[in-house]
Amino acid sequence: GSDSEDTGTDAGSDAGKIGVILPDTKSSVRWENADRPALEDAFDAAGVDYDIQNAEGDADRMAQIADSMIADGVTVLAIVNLDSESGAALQEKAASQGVATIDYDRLTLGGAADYYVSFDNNRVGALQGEGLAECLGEEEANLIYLNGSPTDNNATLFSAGAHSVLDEVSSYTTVGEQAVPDWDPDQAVTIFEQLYTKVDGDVDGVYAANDGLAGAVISILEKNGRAGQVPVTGQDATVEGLQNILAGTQCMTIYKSAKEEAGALADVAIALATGEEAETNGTTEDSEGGRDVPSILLDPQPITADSVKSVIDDGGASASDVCTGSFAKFCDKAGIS
Amino acid sequence: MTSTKPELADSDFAIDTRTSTVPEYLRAYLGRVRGGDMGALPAVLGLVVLGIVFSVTTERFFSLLNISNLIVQAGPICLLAMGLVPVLLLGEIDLSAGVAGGTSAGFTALAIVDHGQHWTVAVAVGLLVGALIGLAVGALVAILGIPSFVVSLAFFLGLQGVLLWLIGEGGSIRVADEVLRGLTINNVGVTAGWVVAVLVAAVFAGGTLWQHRQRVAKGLQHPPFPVVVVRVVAISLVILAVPFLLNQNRGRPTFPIQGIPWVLPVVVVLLLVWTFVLTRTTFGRYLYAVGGNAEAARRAGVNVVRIKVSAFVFCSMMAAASGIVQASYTGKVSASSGGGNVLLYAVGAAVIGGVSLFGGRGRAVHAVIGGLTIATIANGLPLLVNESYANYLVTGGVLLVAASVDALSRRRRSTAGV
Amino acid sequence: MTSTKPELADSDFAIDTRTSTVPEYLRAYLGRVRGGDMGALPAVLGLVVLGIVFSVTTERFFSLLNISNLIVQAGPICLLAMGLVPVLLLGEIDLSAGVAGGTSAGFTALAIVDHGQHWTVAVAVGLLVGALIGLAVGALVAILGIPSFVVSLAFFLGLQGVLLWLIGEGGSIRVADEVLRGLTINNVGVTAGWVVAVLVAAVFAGGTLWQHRQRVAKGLQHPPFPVVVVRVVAISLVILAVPFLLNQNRGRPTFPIQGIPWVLPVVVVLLLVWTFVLTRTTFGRYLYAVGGNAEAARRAGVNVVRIKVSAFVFCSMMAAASGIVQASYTGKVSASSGGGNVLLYAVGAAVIGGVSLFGGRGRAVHAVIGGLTIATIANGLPLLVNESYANYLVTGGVLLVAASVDALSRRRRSTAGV
Amino acid sequence: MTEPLLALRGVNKSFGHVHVLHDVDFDVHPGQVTALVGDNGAGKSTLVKVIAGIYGRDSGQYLFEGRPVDVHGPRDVADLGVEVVYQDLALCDNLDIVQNMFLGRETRRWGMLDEVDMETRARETLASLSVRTVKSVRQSVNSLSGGQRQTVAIAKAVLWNSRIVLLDEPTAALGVAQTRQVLDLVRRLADRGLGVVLISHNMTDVFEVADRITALYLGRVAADVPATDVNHAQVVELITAGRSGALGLAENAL
Amino acid sequence: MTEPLLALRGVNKSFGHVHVLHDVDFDVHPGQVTALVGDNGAGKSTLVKVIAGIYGRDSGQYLFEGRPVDVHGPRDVADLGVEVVYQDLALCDNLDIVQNMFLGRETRRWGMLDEVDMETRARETLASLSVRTVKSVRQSVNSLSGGQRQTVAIAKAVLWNSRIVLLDEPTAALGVAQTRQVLDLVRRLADRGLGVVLISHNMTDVFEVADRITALYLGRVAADVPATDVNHAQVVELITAGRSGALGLAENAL
Ligand SMILES: Nc1ncnc2c1ncn2[C@@H]1O[C@H](COP(=O)(O)OP(=O)(O)OP(=O)(O)O)[C@@H](O)[C@H]1O
Ligand SMILES: Nc1ncnc2c1ncn2[C@@H]1O[C@H](COP(=O)(O)OP(=O)(O)OP(=O)(O)O)[C@@H](O)[C@H]1O
Ligand SMILES: O[C@@H]1[C@@H](O)[C@H](O)OC[C@H]1O
Ligand SMILES: [Mg+2]
Ligand SMILES: [Mg+2]
Repeated sequence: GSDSEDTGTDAGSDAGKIGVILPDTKSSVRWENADRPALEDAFDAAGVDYDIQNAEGDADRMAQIADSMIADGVTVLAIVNLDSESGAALQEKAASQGVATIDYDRLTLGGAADYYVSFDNNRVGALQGEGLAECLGEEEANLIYLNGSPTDNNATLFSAGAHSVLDEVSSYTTVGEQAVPDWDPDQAVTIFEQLYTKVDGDVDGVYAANDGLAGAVISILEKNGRAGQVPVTGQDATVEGLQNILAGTQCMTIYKSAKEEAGALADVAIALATGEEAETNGTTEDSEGGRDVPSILLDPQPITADSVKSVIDDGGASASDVCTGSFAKFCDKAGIS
Repeated sequence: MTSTKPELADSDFAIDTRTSTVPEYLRAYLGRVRGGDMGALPAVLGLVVLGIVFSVTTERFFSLLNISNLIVQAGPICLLAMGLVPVLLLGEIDLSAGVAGGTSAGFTALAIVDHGQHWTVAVAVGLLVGALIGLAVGALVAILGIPSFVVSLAFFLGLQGVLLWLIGEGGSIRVADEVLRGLTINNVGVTAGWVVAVLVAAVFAGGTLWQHRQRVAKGLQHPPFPVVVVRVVAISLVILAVPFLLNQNRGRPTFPIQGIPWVLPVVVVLLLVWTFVLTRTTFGRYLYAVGGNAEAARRAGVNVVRIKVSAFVFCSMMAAASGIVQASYTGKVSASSGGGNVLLYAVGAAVIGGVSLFGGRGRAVHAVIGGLTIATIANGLPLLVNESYANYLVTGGVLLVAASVDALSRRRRSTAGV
Repeated sequence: MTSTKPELADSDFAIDTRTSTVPEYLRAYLGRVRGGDMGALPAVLGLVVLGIVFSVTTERFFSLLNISNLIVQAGPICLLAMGLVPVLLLGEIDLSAGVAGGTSAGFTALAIVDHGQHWTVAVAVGLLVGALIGLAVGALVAILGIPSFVVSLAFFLGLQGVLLWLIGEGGSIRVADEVLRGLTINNVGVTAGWVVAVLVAAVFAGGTLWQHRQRVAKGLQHPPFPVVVVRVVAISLVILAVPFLLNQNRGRPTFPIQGIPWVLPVVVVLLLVWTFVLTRTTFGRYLYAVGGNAEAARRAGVNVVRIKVSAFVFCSMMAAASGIVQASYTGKVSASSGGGNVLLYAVGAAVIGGVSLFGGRGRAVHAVIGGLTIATIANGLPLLVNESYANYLVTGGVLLVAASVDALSRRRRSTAGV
Repeated sequence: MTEPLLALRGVNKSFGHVHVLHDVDFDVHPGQVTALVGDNGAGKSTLVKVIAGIYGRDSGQYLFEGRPVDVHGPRDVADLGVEVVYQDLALCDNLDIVQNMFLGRETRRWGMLDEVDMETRARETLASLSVRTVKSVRQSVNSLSGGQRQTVAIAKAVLWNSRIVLLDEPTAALGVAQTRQVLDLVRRLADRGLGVVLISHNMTDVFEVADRITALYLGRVAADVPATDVNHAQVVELITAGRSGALGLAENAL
Repeated sequence: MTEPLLALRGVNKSFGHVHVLHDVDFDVHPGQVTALVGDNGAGKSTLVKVIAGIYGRDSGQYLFEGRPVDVHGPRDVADLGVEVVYQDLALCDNLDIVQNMFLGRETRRWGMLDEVDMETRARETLASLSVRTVKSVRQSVNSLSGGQRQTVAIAKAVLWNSRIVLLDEPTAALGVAQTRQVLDLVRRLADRGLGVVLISHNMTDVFEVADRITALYLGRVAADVPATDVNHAQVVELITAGRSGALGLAENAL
């Protein structure tokens, strides 16, 4: 096919089209609610033609979308892989058709991506662990881990990161650990309630892999009159998570600025599309592929009650969403408006 | 034609109208059981076996706290499975019921959060949304004649879109209402629990005895009186055991929890309503008739289209109720609410309980028993295993065992060899 | 009893054996169509409508590159749906087929990666695993008599555990074999493509004409010769169009891509095999018989248990093939392969194509047409909409439209009012 | 002769390309038993189903008491007071005898099904039809013998105060005593002023109860005559050949 | 008398708590037509299904040519050379006439179904049974009339070289000519040395073709006599009352 029929905006018409494939809608609300608008803004600002799709958690679908995009004249393809192998296969195929690829947020081990734009997932887990340790202090504590989907590679990394921190603290004991299929918050409630029952409520801290799961944990703690007494971690700085932090029922979350990440991606993609070298701030080792991938690595930020405001100020969430109903008074207290 | 009242010869329906003695009755009952006609017995058996296995393998299973957990956790699936009963009775399926529940709950939650409505209004909105979804599915199935599997698959997908759009920016919607949230968190007051239980037991006993007298008076088929009495006493005891157990404190000393979880009366009331509808109304009768032989029902003047549409409407309304209870338990409605395997589990529950997927056979109580079975698996497993893979394996295995108990005991001797 | 050869009176089967004229034949055909007996026609119609909609709304849809994408993407679902046909013909369902495919593909991939086996051995291992899974499901259904919905739901869960255990949490296994990977990436050589297509067309034409002559010779019911010729020519042209189109370069000038994707012959061969099995063997005949009336089949001496078990075995083996093709396309097997809604889509495909969920009605080609329909939706939509919620909504909507076309055109006039 | 209660005029019916009924005229007179006879596959059951509203007509008129009526389904026909016993019985196998007999006409009390009333009436009606060996009226019909099922179907139709009763081979599976009861019943119904249509292959039965005989031959009406005008042999000829002497279809119509 | 080809001794059969067959002895003799008569619900069809292997026995012996045989299903019985026409026909509605007739016994050529052979043979057999108005042997059986369906079921059973044929009310839905053909066929089969069992409620037919008459009354054998030893009225009495004069069940057994 030729690119001439593309109805892109003037500036980018010979830059080709940029395709982005997001992973799903269920594991986290960030992809559709934060990343998509941020990417759209960034591409619009740069005046390039783009197409953003979501694979709905299905690697097969991701491969299909990639094919469609390539058939549609996409010359640079960015993906958030659902796991390394499927990502690698997809990139290999794209490369064989002359399409450049970028890893967005998740590194594809053994892949062929030209660039990697992200936060570090292992680091995210470690930050969660540190956050929880801070809320718990030095005393003896029984911990329960509520991990993300067993089929999501990221979830494995998050959990490993958290363990790498928390397992070092000798006063902590892990009394329960379970993965939640599909990151499903509904199933998470039952799973947590049973882990809680199993130890007869003898729990002092909970590692929940993201805000959705944290919400499920808090629901059960509330039922047992312990919300706010047992610290819970989270991730993604979603509205729900921020509200729970403000209300004191959640200990912390991780903020991964979509604006920064999307902006970085746009820069790299446009550079690739126009055949230029992109600006990076380092490389990431791909242990499996045995190569160093040129990277832009951003800092994940742990968020606690004190720093909720910074997320809102940064545009990661809107005050009007967070400060609804009964949460207004907490916002006032935290100086958010 | 009924103007002449012929004497009934002894060979006609003699056995039918005579009071049988207790041994006779028991022998006949055993015969029926051996003949494969056992009602909910095998499903209950499966549940009991499961309960025993879990109590033996994990000490926590039979704690009061866990039993009340179980009751709350079983609520949504029991409601959903009960809602599926009318649809399954027709020999149809509704794959969209789970997400219909999620979507309806989404509307309920939004009515409270964004529009500050009272919870009653919000629940009404949710039920209405459910009804509309059911109307659409039912109309496409009954009027256009598209197979329900495909229609409801399409709605299963489409409604996930609606839910995503509904939830929008926030990513999830909280159930910001004390009453709704209390449905799964709070308990009926201790005294109120006793009063209600005693009342229910009394109504049940009275109703059963009155019905028995009616049948005896009119010379209709009836079980012997002692059997009726034993049954009334046994069931009343079960009813009274509920407040007896759940009114004890099951929380920690610092945070006492006692009383019957609100979910229980909700499920019980809906179970009674559905049992009534299925056994005592023409609508219920027609569900069975259409499921058994749609053409015969049509010839008998049954409005098959109307029955089908109504079944889907009621199914989605029950799904809405189930979605609201689930949201109350989770504390929020999220993009995945009602999605995933929720529906498959609910259908599995109904089938394990004794509802036929081929239509025409099943009762509301089957859905509840099956729902309890599935919920018991989900409840007991995390007490037992940790590894994800083992979890999947054991869930599958236990499900199979529960279903085998049912299948083996239900197997008809009559068609087997000598 | 057939020793006496009575003269056939004119009123007996006269119409049956006479060669009808072309207009007579067409009138009879139209009559059949109006009577609701249309084979795959409505499903094809639905597919055509869909194709038109997409070509109008998105310019890329009808590009050569996209058409060949579509062929590859449709491969796995066509195979899976075809595998479900025997099970659906029995009126049963196999919810576990999707994950059975994933699990089998997992074994295949492991055989290559961990044990360095040749791809043929690895594929054989995968198919064997599929067969064993099918054997287990089928035996539980046919021998113990547990409803297939429950058995296969249990396996749906259990096999996900097996797959997780096989490859570890969050992990996945690469399809590290050129040939297997090439199944979905590489194409048949240009000349080879032509040769095969011409051969297939010739065999088809020869077979059809030979069969026609047979029937005429034996005085059996047969269509008029001109109709046969037209049909042969039309289908041969369609067959030859495939290499004609796909042998053109559809890549970018710098990366030429041409030839028929390897998946296509795989699907076509399996389609032919299944069509043969269903129409020309006793096994196929018995599938229909058991699905139509299991008791009648049993009385006729059909070994119902064996038929059921075999159907599940073949279903899972086809699922294994589907899983392997899918793994080839995605490049790996992961813990979620074959999970999610894969199975629902495949069943939906079969039903849209014209296979009945109630058993006894359907053909292999229906599964392929239905699979193409579903794959077309998945292929065309990303060209059309972006947001996730819109994607869900439109997918549901389009599925409904495809199914409605089918349902509306299939509707029998006969039972309608005047 | 009285005006027919129900009349079809020029009715045609095809299934796909199979033309089953050709320009059929058919009358049901009050107080008379009309026997509808014809060979296997002549179209008798199809005609009954057209009258019952199960099948639509392709063309032709449907008159009730001389007025054309719109018939869109079995419900409309039942509302006219027409009851039908179908050859293929059409019972719901999963329901019991009482439930089948009252299907679509359940009696209710305070909005609830009045099982007591229905059970009592079902028992009486069945007893009047010489049903024996049925252990219980609460038995599901799939456990009934062929004859028992047929009796239930007949009982279902005669339970109501209808104006026309159509019986499609009602005695095919019945024993000697039961057949006797049904024939008596047929006569009694006609004597009470109902229009009765009886389909049967048993000529003895036909001549015993019929007032008129309508013979179908390959979907065409071969004759419609008073029973007293024809004899056994003539009717058999009409059935198997479409004509008998002066009676029957013209030579060129065959 | 010849040794019976097939014999049941002391067979009992219950469905749940319904005891349907009581200590039944039953013989099928080669070259004879045995008529099995009884009231509706007497247990005739149940007995046939026990013989056919559809139902297991609760107790009692199953003898073939004097030797006890193990019967585990219809297949075993078919292997003994027993063919059955069931009262409830048991056809696959989604299959066509030919497919139904050859179900379970398809002829094959090179491993493939030999449609040509099957179609030809089906056509011949049906023609010999006076089937008319069936447009095509490739019509699916759900579009057939009641009589046409019954003919297909009969044709299916007589297509094979069997030793015993059991016919459960085979002429119930048949027209005059077709009934004639079937009765002739029954006689011909017996004359060829087969054991034939005919169930019928039509006494005229029974007396026309039967050599022996076995009467069932409420699940018990009331009499098993040569047809020439009894008359019409006696048989009806046996059927409806279980005894007739010296014949039948002892008073206290009733
Ligand atoms: N749904 C259908 N599709 C096609 N043909 C049909 C259909 N129903 C009936 N026929 C054909 O119409 C003809 C008339 O059938 P019908 O059932 O009315 O016969 P009948 O007179 O009742 O015969 P019988 O005495 O055997 O009951 C038959 O040839 C039959 O094959
Ligand atoms: N599956 C079953 N469950 C319970 N009872 C049954 C079952 N099958 C048959 N019966 C009962 O057994 C008795 C005998 O039935 P059977 O069908 O053998 O009678 P039959 O002699 O063939 O009568 P008909 O002349 O009406 O065909 C009947 O009373 C019937 O209700
Ligand atoms: O941000 C997280 C993402 O990285 C993971 O894959 O899915 C869950 C999210 O919370
Ligand atoms: Mg008929
Ligand atoms: Mg019988």
